[in-house]
Amino acid sequence: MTTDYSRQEMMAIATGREIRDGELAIFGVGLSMLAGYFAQAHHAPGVRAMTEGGVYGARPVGGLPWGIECNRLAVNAVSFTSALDALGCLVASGRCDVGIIGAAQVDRFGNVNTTGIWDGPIGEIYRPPKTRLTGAGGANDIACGAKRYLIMVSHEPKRFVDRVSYVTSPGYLDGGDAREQVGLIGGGPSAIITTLGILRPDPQSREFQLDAYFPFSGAEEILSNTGWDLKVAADVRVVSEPSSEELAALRRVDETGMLRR
Amino acid sequence: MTTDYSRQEMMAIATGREIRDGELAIFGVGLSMLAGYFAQAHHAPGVRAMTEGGVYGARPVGGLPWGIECNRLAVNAVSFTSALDALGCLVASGRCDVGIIGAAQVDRFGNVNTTGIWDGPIGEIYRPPKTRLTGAGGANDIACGAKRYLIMVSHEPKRFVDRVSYVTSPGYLDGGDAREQVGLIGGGPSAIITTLGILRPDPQSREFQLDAYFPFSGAEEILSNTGWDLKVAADVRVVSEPSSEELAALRRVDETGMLRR
Amino acid sequence: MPTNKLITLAEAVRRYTWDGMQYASGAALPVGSDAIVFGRELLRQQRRELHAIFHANTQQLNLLAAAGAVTRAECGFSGLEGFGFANGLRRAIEQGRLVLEDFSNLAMALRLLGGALNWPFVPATVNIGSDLQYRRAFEPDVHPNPNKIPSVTDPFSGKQIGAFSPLRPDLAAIHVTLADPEGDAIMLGTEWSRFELSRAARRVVLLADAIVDTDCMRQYPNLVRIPGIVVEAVVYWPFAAWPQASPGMHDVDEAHMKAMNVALGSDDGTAAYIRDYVESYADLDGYLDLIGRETISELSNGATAFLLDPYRRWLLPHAEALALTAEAST
Amino acid sequence: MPTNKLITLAEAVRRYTWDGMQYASGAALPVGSDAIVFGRELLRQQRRELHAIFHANTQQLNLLAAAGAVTRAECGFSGLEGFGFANGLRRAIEQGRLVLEDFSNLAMALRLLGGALNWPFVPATVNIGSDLQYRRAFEPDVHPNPNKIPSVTDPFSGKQIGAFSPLRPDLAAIHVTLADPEGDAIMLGTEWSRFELSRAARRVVLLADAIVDTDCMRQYPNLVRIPGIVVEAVVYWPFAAWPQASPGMHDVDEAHMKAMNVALGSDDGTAAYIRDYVESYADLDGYLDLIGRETISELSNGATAFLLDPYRRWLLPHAEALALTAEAST
Repeated sequence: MTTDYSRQEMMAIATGREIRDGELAIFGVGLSMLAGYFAQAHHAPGVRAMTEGGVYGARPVGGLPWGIECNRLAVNAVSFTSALDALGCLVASGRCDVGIIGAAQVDRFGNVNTTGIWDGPIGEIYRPPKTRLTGAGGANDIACGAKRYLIMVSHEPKRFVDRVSYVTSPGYLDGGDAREQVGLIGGGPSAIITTLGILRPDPQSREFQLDAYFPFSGAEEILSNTGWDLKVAADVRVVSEPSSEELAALRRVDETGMLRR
Repeated sequence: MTTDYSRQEMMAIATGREIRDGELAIFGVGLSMLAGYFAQAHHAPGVRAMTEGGVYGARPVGGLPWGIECNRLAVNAVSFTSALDALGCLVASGRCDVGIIGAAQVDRFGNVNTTGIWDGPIGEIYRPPKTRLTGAGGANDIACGAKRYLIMVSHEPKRFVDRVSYVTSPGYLDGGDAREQVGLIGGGPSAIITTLGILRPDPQSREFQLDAYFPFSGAEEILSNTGWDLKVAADVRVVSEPSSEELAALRRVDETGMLRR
Repeated sequence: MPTNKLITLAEAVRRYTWDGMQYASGAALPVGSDAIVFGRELLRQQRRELHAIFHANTQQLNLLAAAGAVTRAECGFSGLEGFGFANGLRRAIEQGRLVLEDFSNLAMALRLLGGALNWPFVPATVNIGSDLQYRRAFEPDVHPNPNKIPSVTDPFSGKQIGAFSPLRPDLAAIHVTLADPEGDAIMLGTEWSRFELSRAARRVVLLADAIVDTDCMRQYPNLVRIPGIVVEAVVYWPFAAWPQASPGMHDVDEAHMKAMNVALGSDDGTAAYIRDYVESYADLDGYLDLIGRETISELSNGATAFLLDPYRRWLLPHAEALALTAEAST
Repeated sequence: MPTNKLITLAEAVRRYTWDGMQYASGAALPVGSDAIVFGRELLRQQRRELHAIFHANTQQLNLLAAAGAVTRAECGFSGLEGFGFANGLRRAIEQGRLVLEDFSNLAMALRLLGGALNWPFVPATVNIGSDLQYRRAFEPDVHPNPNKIPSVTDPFSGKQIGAFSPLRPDLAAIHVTLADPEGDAIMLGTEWSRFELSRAARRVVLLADAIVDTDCMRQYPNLVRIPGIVVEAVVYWPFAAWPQASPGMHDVDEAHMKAMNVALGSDDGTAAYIRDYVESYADLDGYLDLIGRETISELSNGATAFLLDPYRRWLLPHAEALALTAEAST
């Protein structure tokens, strides 16, 4: 046991623990890639990782890639195809087991906004956001098609809102069977993993509730950092601390120390 | 001038004359390829030739290819892609200028049958043909999408029928604007080039009529070898004989003498 | 983590095929790359009632049809290109033993693309207006048939086009030139629709002319159009496409192409062909003996052999590829 | 018959672009292969009111947006990946100078595929149910918007999915690693959507890091994913993707990526950037001087340089590529 780890590292390790050996997985750049390659380095050596550009079999070299077409990934890939292949044939098709996406805002049904921040609701007439963000990228495709996906997000009140102002990547939409109603193939978000704990959806209502908190946090801190009346699971538990093997594996992947800043 | 040429050679040269320099053209195996590469060798050096397998920039070597994936074509291609690319992106899209297809049966509206020969009409219930042929291949895609296409066929009564029993590749269907009505993108067959002459469609009715006969044939021979009441164009003409340059070019392409058998 | 997916041909057929399945191969052309030897093994193991999905007919489908192993088939081209009509297939159709559903070559590629993308339908701007749309062999009593290529309304223009049904075959046996033990594969020559098929099929088995070290794939990742993550198993089998050609590896065996098609033109000939060229060999080396070492040498020295040159340094020797196969099978 | 399609960058922009056109590039990723120098030349020739089609944002779109040359844009990802938000693009959007229509990355690839195939619409199983479907920046007063990704009924199941509008941009400027004078091209690294774009665009101009002899293409025809028959012109321009990376050729210029994005974060910075990095060079050699010969050497010696090794023997020397360009321009 060690207590010498950052909140970001706990989040990455908790995310990585959700990934099982042998799964077909899609990672984006940054935190998502760190969590994914941590899982591969630690407990899921047979994870079949790809990027949305159709980069297969690569492991980052020389530091965290700047992007999915970065030479740090191109250097040891076994196959390069295309976005249509990776996001279409392997993700939107429903074939990919697990994806990891980030969020600027997330709401009680796991809907994600990465498009923009408006001063209040957008209203009936679409208008430019006060702060423009990065848009959907491949996250919408992962959210629509992957068998399940994980949302990684820093736990702050401004990010955890009752209803996102713009649904960039669909979670459970209005809850219940709303996803199925619009015809989405994928299973939806299976967990929101934050800097404070883990939220999981109620199987019926699909509303996210507090499933577990980290050793350094607690239900109270989490509730006060969540912008809706977050329910706490009856069997809420504490997540086990990173093992020294886990931390060592993560830090080999995070060689530039991005998660310790 | 020379008279030492076969009917098949005249047909191939007449077909090749329809192809203009710089055109994007698709050739099948056999006669179609001979006619196309003759055009390239003679008057259309800049013809951009492809096969339906996505073989680009190749010229046959060592004899007529056995198929479009034959090594006789693979040997000097500059690009190999796929059927989806060649038949889809370049032909069905409406981008290809000209294609050449063959026919077992062709009718007055230029519809082609290469699927089977039945003993009479098929009837309401589909049943196996008496003689099964090669099916549509890429010919239907060329017939649907190419800006125009040429039909090469041996001029015999059993092949020139009032109505083909099975429309494998659409000509002008029932004539008039029937093609446009079903939503086809390509322009339809611009000529039927036979061992006896050339038929072209009437611009309104789209019924094929005799446009020209070869030096060794005549309207009478053609009419008696056509299974419908073929109209003769008012300005029916005789096709000029192959020039010695044409014949030389064709025979360089047809190095195994397929057309002289 | 490297996985060795090499298994024997017999094991691949045992493990991944069953009577009545939708079996795809022939994502190639009648003269080119096809996993023909997989079809021979299907006959050796007496698989029946296959529903064959072949983008274009090949000598494999011709043989399976002649042998009576296929009862339903879908393909775009049913001949043998320069080698004429496919006698085995045509006889099976004419005699009503095999029902062939006709599409065009583009239609088959699009249906595989639709399967790969898991679309409910694929827009069709070809095959419409012809009897490919109106006649449905699998539902012969409905004419004009509205179910094979039904109409769909374009929501932008309000106009109608057609809709193809996507294909999701149970298994695809795909011929590739080079594969590594993890299933990363390089095809030389046109892909035809092998890329789309490798994503559309529920399972993929590769038949590779040669096994290479994975360093070859790292040198040429853009050539690896089939990555191992979509591949179940790899079978090492030189001349798997014989008598057809494998660009870069060997030319078409013209004499055998013709003789095989003549044989498949009769029941007796088919029986003799199966006896002599399907059941007669015990293993890969026996198969190569059957083709003839001299023929192999001649066909391998064709004009396209230069296409293989860049990869020769990574080719695993015959014995090593066999040893890896044995290792993975234990 | 070999055709020399090499022309100068200035000539390519003069000949194939105009104010108000639909201009596509960026069929690449924010860190990778993009024809960024083509965007610089668009600014040098003062093109305006562009409708930009970028699969993903790149520093090219970031620059064009900051400079006010783009009034409408469609893309799937509008950031710079590890380099953060795209300051030029975001400011233009926030200030209402540029209207951005949002799609996902797959949607953009599919819309290009639909354009390539000339389909009236493309089936959409992504982007449905989210505000990507319901909010349409080009038609802001209709909500929920039924025209951006309208519903279409699957004729097989009767269920509804979405429909994307295909893209047919007037021009695509596509970055490739290697091209021959006829326009046959090899890309190293992910294609992203450059294959689809090369078929969807009405005209294609290639920006090639290096020019190779056509024998290179004959050795590696499976790598030539863009054949010359779909290409209008070829521009020889090493480091055309700078400061982004070109796998095999050079790494990303991290310092310039950051400095450029900082500059595009303000009007003054943008003006200075245009003065210093857009208008300051007279020709290719001046451009390379601007990047800095030492920087070029460092970036070229990256870990992926081995990916270029198989093709080095066919690379035409700098002077020869320039001479061919001059020859074709006369």
